Amino acid sequence: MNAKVSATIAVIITGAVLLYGVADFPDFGDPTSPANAGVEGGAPSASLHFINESYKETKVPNLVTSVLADYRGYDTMFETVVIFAAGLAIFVILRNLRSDDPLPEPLPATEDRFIDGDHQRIIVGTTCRIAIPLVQIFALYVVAHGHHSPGGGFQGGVMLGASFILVALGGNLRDALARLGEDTFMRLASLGILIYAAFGLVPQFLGRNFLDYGVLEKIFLTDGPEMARSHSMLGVEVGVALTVMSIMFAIFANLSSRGEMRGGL
Amino acid sequence: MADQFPAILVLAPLFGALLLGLVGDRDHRLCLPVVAASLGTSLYAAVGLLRRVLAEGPVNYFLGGWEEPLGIGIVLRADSMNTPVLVLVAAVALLVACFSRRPAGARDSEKSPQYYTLFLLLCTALFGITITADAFNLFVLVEVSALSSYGLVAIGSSRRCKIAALNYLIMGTVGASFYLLGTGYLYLSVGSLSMPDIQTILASNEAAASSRAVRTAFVLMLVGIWIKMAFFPLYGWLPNAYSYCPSATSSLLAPLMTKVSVYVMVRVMTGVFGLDWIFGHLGWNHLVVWFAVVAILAGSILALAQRELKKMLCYLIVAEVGYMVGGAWLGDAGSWGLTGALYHILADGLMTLTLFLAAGIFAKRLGAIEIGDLSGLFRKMPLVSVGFVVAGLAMIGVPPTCGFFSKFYLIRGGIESGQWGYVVALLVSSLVNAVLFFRIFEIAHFGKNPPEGHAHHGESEGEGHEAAIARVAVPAHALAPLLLAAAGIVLLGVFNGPVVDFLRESLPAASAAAPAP
Amino acid sequence: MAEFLWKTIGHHFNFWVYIVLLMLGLWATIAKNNLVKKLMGLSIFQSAIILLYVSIGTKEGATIPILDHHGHIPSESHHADVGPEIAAHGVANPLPHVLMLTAIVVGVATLGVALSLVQAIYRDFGTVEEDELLREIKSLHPDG
Amino acid sequence: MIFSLLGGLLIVAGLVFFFGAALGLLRFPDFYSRMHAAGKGDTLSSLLVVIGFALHELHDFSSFTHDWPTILVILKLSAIVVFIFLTSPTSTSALMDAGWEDGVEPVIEPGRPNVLRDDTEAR
Repeated sequence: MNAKVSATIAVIITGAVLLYGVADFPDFGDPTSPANAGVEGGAPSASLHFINESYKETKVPNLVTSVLADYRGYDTMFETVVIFAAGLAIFVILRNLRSDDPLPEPLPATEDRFIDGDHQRIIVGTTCRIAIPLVQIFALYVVAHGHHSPGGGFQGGVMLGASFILVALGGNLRDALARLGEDTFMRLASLGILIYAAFGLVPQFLGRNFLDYGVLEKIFLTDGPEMARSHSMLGVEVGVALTVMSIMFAIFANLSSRGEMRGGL
Repeated sequence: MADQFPAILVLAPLFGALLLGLVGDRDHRLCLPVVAASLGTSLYAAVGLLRRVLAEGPVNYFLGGWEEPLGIGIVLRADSMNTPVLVLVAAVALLVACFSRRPAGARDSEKSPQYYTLFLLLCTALFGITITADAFNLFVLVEVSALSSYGLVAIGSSRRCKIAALNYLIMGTVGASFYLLGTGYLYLSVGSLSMPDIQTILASNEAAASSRAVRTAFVLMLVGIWIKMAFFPLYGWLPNAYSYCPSATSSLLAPLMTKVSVYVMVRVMTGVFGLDWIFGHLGWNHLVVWFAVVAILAGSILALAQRELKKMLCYLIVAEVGYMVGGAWLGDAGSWGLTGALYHILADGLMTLTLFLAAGIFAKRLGAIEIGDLSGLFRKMPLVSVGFVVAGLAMIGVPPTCGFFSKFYLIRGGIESGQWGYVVALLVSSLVNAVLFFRIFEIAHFGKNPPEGHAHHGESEGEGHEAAIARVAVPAHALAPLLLAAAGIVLLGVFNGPVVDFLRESLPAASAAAPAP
Repeated sequence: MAEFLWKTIGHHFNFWVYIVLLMLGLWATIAKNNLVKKLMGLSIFQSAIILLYVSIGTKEGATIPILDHHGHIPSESHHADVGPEIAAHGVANPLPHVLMLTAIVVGVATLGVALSLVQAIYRDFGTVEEDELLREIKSLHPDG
Repeated sequence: MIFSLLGGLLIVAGLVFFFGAALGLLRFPDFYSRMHAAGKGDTLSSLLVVIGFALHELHDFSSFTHDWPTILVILKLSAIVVFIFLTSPTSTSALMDAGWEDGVEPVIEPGRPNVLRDDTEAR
């Protein structure tokens, strides 16, 4: 009871502080609000710059992608690092590397698994078998088409991770780990960020700042730095997708097996 | 090369972490060299940056090459306020890496590649937090540091550390979310995320500066940072999280996390909102100083009540955070309080490092968790005792250690702004520290009945009744960081003049900041 | 009075919604006894902040910030043919969306770590109720 | 016009089923009957709503060549229908099974046999 009273007081104080500020907010949906159009006395609005100039500067029609992967690419790199750190933290918290239990009996091969009227396995297994390839293809489309339509590395990576989770749901975790083992996915997670950081590092060797993709035109042999930026964003998204995919599956595998990484569900 | 120092500083530990993620679990012996090499590179870059700032003034680094207009890209900014903090972070991390050769206890030692990866990610994030000049980027990096520190805390073998880590996680997430919320209110009112840009707007645009949304933004950001730095009423997560985790973790987190958070607060005050705005538009700085007074007194009293050494040190951190918050909010005309707070970040980083390293050695070599277990310490470990005593004296504030000078500047600020409560609290807290540490020194010198079993028998001292107390061998990799940190305490104290002059370069000149109370 | 209410609520109803959500989440985070429910509260709390940011970036009558293949603002938007300065008003502000993508990812990562901690606590103590955990801890040896 | 009307009718029907599903989720006595309401009602109502959208899109349809984007939207919606039809019942079934394996007991009228249990024991 005591906790509830103090929580109520804290929450009411917070709400009052928040409401105090709301009175001076710009109206909802106002296109001339400071966030959307900038204010006097400061630099020109970043938002208007993105809308008006970013296609000329990066040749990417999806403004969210160009801001995410280029203008604020440094943020996005650390966003991927957050995911990586979460994967590592879950590993050190849950993973039991010294389990004393004997290994379970090896399961029969996939064809013989749906035997003796185990309807459940048939229903879920069949649906997963139909869905997994479609999910994976669509995930690749989302990663690759992030320049032109909603999508990008995070969304595609989550879908790829989900496809491996579906393998585990439809069959068992062992099947999924046979396709994407623990060693592999932890390395892929580092590799993804490494790809991202490499796209930032190469410009440094060419005498520019970190993540200045424009100078990569010398490597991609594009006509002009804009297309080099566009191509680099694709590369960066692939790195993000790798990391996100691996860590999503790592989280699922660790949580669903209580850190044992084996057996069915 | 020198142009790239701001990026190298952040990237060296990141690449080290990724390398460990790729190949670390093939061969565990790779870990330590990789950690040392990447942190060494960072230290080199930090010192290089410091020298460059000394020679040319503030350095801006435009990531992605997006210079114009300001605010479309992310900028790293090194000036005389943050380069000393960068050097501190690099040096402390390097010393702790050297200390932590067997990080995670025997039970989980096969996880040491992951431990070191998280360690390096934490260092990356701390460098990034310190050097960034973008309000949102700060949030992302705070989260990187938070997630890696949850992992570092939870790796301990005790059952309690998981609960402590979960508490830490919930409080930390709420704190970071409040910061994010404040950033949202600020972005909504001024339309920018770049710290220098926001400051220009608030200084020139009266409508924005007097908006209630901006005031709310400031309060929200401040509360978020206060949760992160364990300022008095919001300190609940800190003692358990820092005392139940492995000692290598606590000696990394305790000196750095709260201190970097204090730096963030000072940065938000001086570099985003501006002291003129805070002391001119708000006018409740005295209230915060009184909060700090309560924090100092409460932290000291709670520290007195503790029997475990690490817990006692944790409550001392709470009190020290009170010192720094109070100093930053004094608002005296000469900015001496702020100078003292900045200087105290460096001083407290070194002192806390030394004390936690010593506590780690005591726990490992003597099995001493409680203060009472430390009897006969001075004879068992004379060299470790030297470091411990130096740090203890610095906490009390004995010249020529840096603890004396930081208190000197803080008290000067307190007197000039007429905050007598704060001055008294500082003096009382020094007195409490003296009681605490002399109690330990007394047990360490005169105490009898040393705990048995953990002592590695070496040569014994042949002196009457104390002959039974045997010297305990301390390996060089644990001893060297401790003594270096202790030397740092003395050196920082002796050379306080140039350091303070350098720190003051970045502070706004003694303007007509705060009206007298 | 009515005008005042309309000014504070009518034009800002989205902010009121986010504040109510945020208060709910924060209350659950502090007051709930079950650790999983606490985490649910934390999630609601973070989602409320995401709602705030996204509603900052909206513009009346604007479309999603994706241009057509030639870099023009899509023709469906209302202000397409009124010059570049106004045309920008036909596209929602991309920056808050980018920021919230980051915040969502951070939230997911935090939730994953928190759930794994809860699972580890359940493995060690056999309960996820906070009061029972506190009782367990009190009976624990300091080294345990 | 007729498509618009038809689509609207389907959407309203879908909402009615949504309401029923939500009511069942709240009011039914045990896990299995709640899952029944949620699974069946949810699948049907989302199908109805999405098909309603597809029909509504046809309201100003003139020719295949001219209204190609409309056709594209309808194709996408049809794909959504197919996937919901496949996955939603499967997930309900999987959840039910997980509940049974975890030992969640159904609420049964006194005197009636527990058919589920008999079935499992026979296996």
